[in-house]
Amino acid sequence: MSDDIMIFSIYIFVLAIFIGFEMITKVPPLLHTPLMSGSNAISGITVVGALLSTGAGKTQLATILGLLAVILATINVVGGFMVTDRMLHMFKKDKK
Amino acid sequence: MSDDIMIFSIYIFVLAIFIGFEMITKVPPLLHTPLMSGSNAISGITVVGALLSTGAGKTQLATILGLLAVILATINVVGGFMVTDRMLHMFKKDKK
Amino acid sequence: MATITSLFYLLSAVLFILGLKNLGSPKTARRGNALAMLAMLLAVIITLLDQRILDFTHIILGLVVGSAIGVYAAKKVQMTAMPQMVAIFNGFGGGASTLVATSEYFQLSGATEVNILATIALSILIGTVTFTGSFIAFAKLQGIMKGAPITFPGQRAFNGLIIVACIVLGVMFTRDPGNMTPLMVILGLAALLGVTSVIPIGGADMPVVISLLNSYSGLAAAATGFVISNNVLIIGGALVGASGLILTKIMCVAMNRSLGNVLFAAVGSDGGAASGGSGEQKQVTRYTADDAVMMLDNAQSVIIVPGYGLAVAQAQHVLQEMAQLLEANGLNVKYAIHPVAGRMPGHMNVLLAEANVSYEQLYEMDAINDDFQNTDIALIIGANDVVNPVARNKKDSALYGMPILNVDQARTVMIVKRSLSVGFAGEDNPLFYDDKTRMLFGDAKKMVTEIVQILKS
Amino acid sequence: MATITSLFYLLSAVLFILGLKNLGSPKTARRGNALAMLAMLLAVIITLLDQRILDFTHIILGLVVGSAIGVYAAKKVQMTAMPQMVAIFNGFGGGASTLVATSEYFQLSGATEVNILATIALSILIGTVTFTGSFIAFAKLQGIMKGAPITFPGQRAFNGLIIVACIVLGVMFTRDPGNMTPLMVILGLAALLGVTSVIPIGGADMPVVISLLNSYSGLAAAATGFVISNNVLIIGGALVGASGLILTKIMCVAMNRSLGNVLFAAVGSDGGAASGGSGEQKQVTRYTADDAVMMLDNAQSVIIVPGYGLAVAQAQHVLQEMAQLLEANGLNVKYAIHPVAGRMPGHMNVLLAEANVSYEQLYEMDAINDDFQNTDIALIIGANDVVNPVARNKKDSALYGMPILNVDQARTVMIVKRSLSVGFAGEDNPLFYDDKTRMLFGDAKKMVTEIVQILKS
Amino acid sequence: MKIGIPKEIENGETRVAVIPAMISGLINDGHEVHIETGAGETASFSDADYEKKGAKIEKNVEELYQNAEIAIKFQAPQMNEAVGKHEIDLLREGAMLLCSLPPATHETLIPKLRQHKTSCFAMEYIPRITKAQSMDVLSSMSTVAGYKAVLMAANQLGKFFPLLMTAAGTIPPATAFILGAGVAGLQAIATAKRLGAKVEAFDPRPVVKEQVESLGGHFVEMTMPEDAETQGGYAKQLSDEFLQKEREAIAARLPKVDALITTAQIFGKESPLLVTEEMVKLMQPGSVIIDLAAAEGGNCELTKANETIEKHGVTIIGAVNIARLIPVHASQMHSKNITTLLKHLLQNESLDFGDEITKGACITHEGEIINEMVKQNFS
Amino acid sequence: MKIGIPKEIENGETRVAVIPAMISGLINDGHEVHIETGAGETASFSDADYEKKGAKIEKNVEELYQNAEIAIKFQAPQMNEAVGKHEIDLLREGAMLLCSLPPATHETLIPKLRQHKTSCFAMEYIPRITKAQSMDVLSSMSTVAGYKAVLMAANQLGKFFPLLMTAAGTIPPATAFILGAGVAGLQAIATAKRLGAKVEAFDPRPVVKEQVESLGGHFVEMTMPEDAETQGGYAKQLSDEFLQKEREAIAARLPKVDALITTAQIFGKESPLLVTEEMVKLMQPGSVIIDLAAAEGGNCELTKANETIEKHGVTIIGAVNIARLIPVHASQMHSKNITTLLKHLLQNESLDFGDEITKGACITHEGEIINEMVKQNFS
Ligand SMILES: NC(=O)c1ccc[n+]([C@@H]2O[C@H](COP(=O)([O-])OP(=O)(O)OC[C@H]3O[C@@H](n4cnc5c(N)ncnc54)[C@H](OP(=O)(O)O)[C@@H]3O)[C@@H](O)[C@H]2O)c1
Ligand SMILES: NC(=O)c1ccc[n+]([C@@H]2O[C@H](COP(=O)([O-])OP(=O)(O)OC[C@H]3O[C@@H](n4cnc5c(N)ncnc54)[C@H](OP(=O)(O)O)[C@@H]3O)[C@@H](O)[C@H]2O)c1
Ligand SMILES: NC(=O)c1ccc[n+]([C@@H]2O[C@H](COP(=O)([O-])OP(=O)(O)OC[C@H]3O[C@@H](n4cnc5c(N)ncnc54)[C@H](O)[C@@H]3O)[C@@H](O)[C@H]2O)c1
Ligand SMILES: NC(=O)c1ccc[n+]([C@@H]2O[C@H](COP(=O)([O-])OP(=O)(O)OC[C@H]3O[C@@H](n4cnc5c(N)ncnc54)[C@H](O)[C@@H]3O)[C@@H](O)[C@H]2O)c1
Repeated sequence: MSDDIMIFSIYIFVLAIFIGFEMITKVPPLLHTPLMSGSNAISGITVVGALLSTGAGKTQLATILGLLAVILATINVVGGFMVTDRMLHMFKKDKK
Repeated sequence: MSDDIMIFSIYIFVLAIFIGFEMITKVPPLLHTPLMSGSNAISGITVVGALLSTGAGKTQLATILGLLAVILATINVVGGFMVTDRMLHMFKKDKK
Repeated sequence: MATITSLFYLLSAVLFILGLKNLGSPKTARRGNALAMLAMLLAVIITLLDQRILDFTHIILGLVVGSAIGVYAAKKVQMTAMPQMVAIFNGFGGGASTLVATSEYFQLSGATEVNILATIALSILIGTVTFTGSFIAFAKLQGIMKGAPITFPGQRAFNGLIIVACIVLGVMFTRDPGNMTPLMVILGLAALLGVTSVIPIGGADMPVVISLLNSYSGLAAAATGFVISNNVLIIGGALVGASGLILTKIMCVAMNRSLGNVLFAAVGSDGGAASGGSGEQKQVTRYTADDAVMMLDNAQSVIIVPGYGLAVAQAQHVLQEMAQLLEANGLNVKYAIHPVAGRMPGHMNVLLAEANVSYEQLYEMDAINDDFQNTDIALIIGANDVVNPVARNKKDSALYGMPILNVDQARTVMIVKRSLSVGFAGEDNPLFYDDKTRMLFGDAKKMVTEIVQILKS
Repeated sequence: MATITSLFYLLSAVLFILGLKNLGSPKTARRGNALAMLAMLLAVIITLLDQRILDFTHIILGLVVGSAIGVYAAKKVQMTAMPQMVAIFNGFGGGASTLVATSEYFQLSGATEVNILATIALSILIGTVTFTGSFIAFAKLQGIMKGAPITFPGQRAFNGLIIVACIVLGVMFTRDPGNMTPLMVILGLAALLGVTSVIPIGGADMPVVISLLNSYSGLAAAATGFVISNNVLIIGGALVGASGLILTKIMCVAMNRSLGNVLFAAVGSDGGAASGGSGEQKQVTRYTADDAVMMLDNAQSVIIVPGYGLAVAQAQHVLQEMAQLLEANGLNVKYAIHPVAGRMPGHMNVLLAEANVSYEQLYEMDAINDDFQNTDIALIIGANDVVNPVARNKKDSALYGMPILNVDQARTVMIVKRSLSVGFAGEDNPLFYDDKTRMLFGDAKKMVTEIVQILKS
Repeated sequence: MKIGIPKEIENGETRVAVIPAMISGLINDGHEVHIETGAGETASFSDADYEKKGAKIEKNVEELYQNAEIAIKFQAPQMNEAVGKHEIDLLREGAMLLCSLPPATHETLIPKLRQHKTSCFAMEYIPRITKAQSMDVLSSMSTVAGYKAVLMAANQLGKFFPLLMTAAGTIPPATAFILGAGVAGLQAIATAKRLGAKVEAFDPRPVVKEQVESLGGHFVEMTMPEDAETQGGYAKQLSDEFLQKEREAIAARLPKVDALITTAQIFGKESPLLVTEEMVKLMQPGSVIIDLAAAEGGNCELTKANETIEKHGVTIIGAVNIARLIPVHASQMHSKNITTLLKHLLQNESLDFGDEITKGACITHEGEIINEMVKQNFS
Repeated sequence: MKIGIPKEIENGETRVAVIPAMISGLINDGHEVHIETGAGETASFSDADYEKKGAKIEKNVEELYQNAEIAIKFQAPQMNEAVGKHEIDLLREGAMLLCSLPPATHETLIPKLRQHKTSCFAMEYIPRITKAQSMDVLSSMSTVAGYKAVLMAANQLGKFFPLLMTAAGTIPPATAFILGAGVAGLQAIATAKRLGAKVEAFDPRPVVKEQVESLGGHFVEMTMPEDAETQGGYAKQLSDEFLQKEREAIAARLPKVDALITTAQIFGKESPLLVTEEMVKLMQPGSVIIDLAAAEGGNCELTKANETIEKHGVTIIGAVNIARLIPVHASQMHSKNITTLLKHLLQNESLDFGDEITKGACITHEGEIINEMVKQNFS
């Protein structure tokens, strides 16, 4: 990774951090868990890295590790989003 | 400019746009003009480009254009920030 | 070295972000401005240390001349002329972007990527529209040019045509960068576009236009950033571009207009919302609850003048809540009760007692009339006749001879009512159009509730 | 091609941003989750189209297995076990980041820049801490492990030492990337750190810890993004890293704790705020005004039960405002007046009449006691004895034999009072500790005012 | 000038035309104030209180009148049995007299006033325009009467006004029904509301609905065959058709009404009949009617002016001049009204009959009838 | 069982022990209810109302008593002049009697009750515990009295209660001062506040401050030499030293007080003297004192029970039993209280003297004195 790209990546990182800070301002306590769960699912984006590692698998070891990574990350993503959805569903239950 | 850098620049641009959208949410009308003026001064950041153009001046024409650019941008920056400050001062006047 | 420079630019960008954020709220606005200044200073210093800069003479010349003019203008301008000053500064910013892009064009060497060329064209286009557009806005506000909309048939089609032409020319330019004619034509057309798109907009709508042009000048700076591959320009420009757009929208909402309506409807005239009398246009200053809170925040004393509208709106409870909050903020709060406020003797007393306003805070007219002159704000809630100055001097008025509350002696008068319509006696009230009066249009309960909410947050 | 890919990744990143934004507000949360899912899908699809991927077997295997487990777990988990489920998912995310970084390490070829190496080490460090830390949190919440804080002398120093060691090892690693020992030691130490930093934290504080670990897993993903130079990872990770931190702070504030206090004080025990009776710890559910509004938003009917505390707080006016807002939102609002609420016969009537509550909304005990069972929320404001169930069955109680309002038959009971202290009769109230009761601690006027504010915004 | 303030001689009158606090103002304006001994007694103002403010106490009423260039009274002049002379006859020739002069008294008094060339200004004839509000004694006394009527009703009723939910059962709120929402009616609405009653009201003037609601009262709607509001705040004699409809609408509410307060008056005319005997029977035993229009015939068929009667289980109070039951403040308000009028009259060297107020309030001057309305009625 | 409800014979009594609405409840519980003709008249309840609910009208009071296993009365038994016999003598031997039995009557009545083996339950001896609140007739009547006292004061005062800022000047609010903030005092505070007066109050029990303020009243602080609250809601006879200090503090406020309402009572004892004649002189002429403690000697030195006197320009109303001025609702509350007690007493086969309420309320049973306090006082 060239220095240039590194620098750009840092820019992007910093800007994204700012956005992350701004997005969440006032959250009612009942939403704390769903929000945590949803953003946790987002952090499963590491699945992209896992896919690349596995797919490009230059060594057996790397591929195995990648496979494991894909499994873990997928659980995180799929489970995370689903659980979040379930929780959010719950809040609507009383409105008939 | 390489494609890579172009892409990165676009990322940065998009993220910055997001931040710009998020920063301003509810502004009391009295602040409209100062805010406009302050952000206008920020747009004078083009002075950086002007400085580089002038200083690196490879041709006479470029240098002259650059000089003009420096002058205009500096007016924008200096005048803009000062005017904003004056306006903001005004709001505090009653508090003795 | 380049890495370090980049990181400092990043710091500058971060400061810009923080500055802008702080600028948006009354409490932190001044700090925001300071942060933005610091960011700018940092960016300039880093740039000056750039090894690509060979010659400092022009730079110093430019900085000195620019600063001198900027300082002079900023000091001289009158408070009331602020909007046009912002317009002209904004024009200079746009102009600078155009100049940098042009200068960069002349410094191009050898084969250049399409994207550089495209951004040069874009930068010139946007920068120039900003430049001429801002000057028209300035001219209209300053009275150099007629404030009323100037329209001609096919104006919008014409503007559309210019944009199409610019795109075509831009493509031509990227194909053959050596030929500078298309670029120069773009510049010319952009200059024209700036003019033709602003002249149909009325003087009263100018602030919105300036805000929009401000957003443009940010985008021009960002485009310039692409040209010279400088992230702080991209970020700073994008910030202004986006926040300017939001601000424009906010301003439109505050005027109860849509942006499309402002840009294309050609309805803006000289005044704000005007109405009332026969023929002649009188001007009122409209305030929102936010503005009112800002004024109250900076005041030390307020006298509340309730009238029949308070009773109709049944706003007594929330009014009392507001008064309590203001007192908690250190304001001196009194109620001035006019002897015939309302529709029966003691009407206001019944209401305010119900809301548990302490008797000690109520003052009859004679006891408080001399206090208005030392009071920051007279806050009139649903009263009209009892503060109508025609009672003092308009002999043929039904109110003539009735003593009124001297609210007009307070430093600022704020009036909450739903419209400019008359009170019981059916007399127009010139106080509404007074320079120191701000109208808070709306149902008294809703408006006071809004104020309470803002005071609490 | 790479450009197109990048732009799609950018789109994905934008969707993540929008998703996260929407997740933060009750009204849009579900849409937010959907947007985030879409973003993830997009990112995965783009990645699968990447030409660097040569072999799809493992990928498909992994996706299928992972999805199956994820779906199963998500469907099976009980609502009450949500926090631990999130913890375990989070751990997996962190684990994945570690694995990717390790895998990338093994795929390194030739001389590699320091920054790649450094981010590999960082990714492994953060990912592994998240992994083991999340599992401890899971174990504590699931009851596999004792919820109470586990401490040993020098714990904090020990943790500090681990971090220092990791930094040293990291530097060693970048100097000699061929030698994988330092990396493996980092991995081991990180695993230990995850354990030792979570065990001293009590079960009740676990949600905060999970939120913090969630923020970490975001940073781990971002670090991985640096490793493989992938912007969507950087952006997604950074978003989660930052928003997770903010959420953690918000959660601490809601618990009236500082983050430092949560992490290091080792005070968390099993219950929430508990008090009352002699010896035995009883648990109450605390609610904030925000929670209350969310419940009210989803309710159809509410019965308001005022008591002496309403009179002390003089909250009648704002209570009436709240009731009006709720009615405007379509709720069915009634007041239940207990015959001896307050301190004199008719005390509540005087108050509510003053606040202009219509007589039609007031119900005496006998007329309303059967309605509670069909009511979503019983909202008790400063009452205590008149809803105390000991009156029904505790023979030696001073209240025994007094008829009470059947608030406990409502679906949810919300009680506004300042503390768990007793009312006039001096009897503890078991209703406070009931499963369906939520306590809104605070002065009645302040609390209801807060609710009103939120209802309005 | 010399002002004389005699003691009110009307039977049951408790008020005094001018209270001690207002004397200083008169003296500052250059007047000399003489007041009959004991004039303020029934309103809790002693001779000493007046003397402290600079008034001279006069024991002899004949001398008081003889010396007075201006006489200020509350009630219309009448026979002074103690000295055996009519008050107008006690006046100096050409003196100025400020007092009440209700239409019913005109026939006997105006000839006397003309004869004595009295410049008589009657409080109830001050035009009810905005700038004259501070002289409007009708508003003042209506304010007192509206408040007092509710107190009387509440005091008379064998029930609570407010709703009370107690351990000894729930006491339902009383329903107060106010007919006519002028000054007195609005004050009654406000007072009844304060005491916690359910308040309903009706008035033929449509603008009044908003006013009633601004006080928390419920406005009873009825279909009206005609617009009932006229210039200047007076309601005109309404058509029989209208009154019939109105009575029907009222009758529909009466079974639920505990306290009925009627204030419907039409200046100078007999009050409209709003509640017939049949309608009274509809009310619950123990209910109360306060008829503030009693002096002009009453709004209720059974009303006897100045009497409290019980019929069909309903107590009917023919409330005449009940402002005198709050003598302190009724006198205070009257003083303010009448001294403001005096000040207005004397603001120029001589009386200015071009002025709307002066002309309107003046009944007789130098033997002529000045007020247009009175002049018309009288000829 | 057979219940008999005689007409109250006490002079001026307007209330009835049980109102028609409560009859059905008694009948549902298996009782037979006989009521003397005209018993409800003064409270606006007719014989027909009672008959509609299932009661039997009894013309002959002697028969009514003779048939009644349970007699329910409002007031304590007394000589029935019409039939020339004492009410206790009219009772059947061993009958149950529910009524009021204030301490002052004990000396004459208890021997008679013992002699007739009457099971007498006295309303004022029901322990004032939480679960007995619905039988607490002291609270009920205090509620009525507190409300009524303010109406009487407002009606008597020659001034407005509320503040009014009008074109005819500003009417300052009246100041009401309430001494003793028990049930009656609190109700008086609430009512005076509703009417718009400035309200001040004092009570030696420190918890009362918050209660006064919860009604918008201003609590007057005074330094107190001792804690004045005792078990069960009664204030004990306070020391002379305390009363002296209290009187000084009260005297300091009196010049500004328009309406003074005193409610300070100590159960079974003479009321504390809070306002001496000297202190009355400090009040403005025209002010009013309503002394709710009049029956037990009064809180004011000048109070004459059941009389309205004027002294030093101040009107002093010795208000005894003024709840009878709101007969409808006072009777309603009493009915609820007394029938709840009856139900409680009869809940088991036989009277359960282990029960706190039954034991406390019972004065005599089978010739013995049951209530401990009475027993002690009596021996
Ligand atoms: N006090 C008495 O005894 C008495 C008796 C009879 C007549 N009057 C007369 O009544 C007048 C009293 O003067 P005033 O200043 O109190 O009242 P006013 O002159 O009648 O003015 C009241 C104003 O309140 C506004 N309003 C009505 N409803 C409102 C609402 N819901 N929210 C906000 N504003 C509302 C109206 O303007 P918008 O429609 O624009 O909102 C109106 O102009 C005097 O002319 C007096 O002579 C008094
Ligand atoms: N009505 C009557 O005639 C009468 C007369 C005498 C006695 N009583 C007795 O009084 C009691 C009445 O019951 P109740 O439920 O109305 O009252 P309660 O049992 O006395 O409870 C009132 C509660 O209000 C809370 N509170 C006080 N100030 C507050 C404030 N500013 N904000 C929020 N909460 C506040 C207190 O809890 P925190 O301290 O935790 O906030 C207290 O527990 C009964 O026991 C009844 O027997 C009634
Ligand atoms: N301009 C001013 O400053 C000013 C001053 C005083 C009064 N006023 C106006 O004059 C109005 C009336 O004054 P007032 O109180 O002396 O009136 P009033 O005493 O003459 O009459 C009382 C009320 O009776 C009503 N009434 C007449 N016929 C009725 C019927 N058949 N049924 C029911 N009600 C009937 C009238 O509409 C009036 O509201 C006031 O409400 C006020 O608005 C104006
Ligand atoms: N537990 C219950 O449910 C229940 C029921 C009824 C009453 N109570 C309590 O009992 C209290 C008293 O009841 P009550 O109204 O019948 O009392 P009361 O009529 O016996 O006395 C009236 C008031 O006079 C006060 N007082 C005594 N000496 C005084 C003095 N020197 N100066 C001024 N005030 C003096 C007393 O403190 C009391 O508040 C009530 O306020 C209530 O709190 C409780």
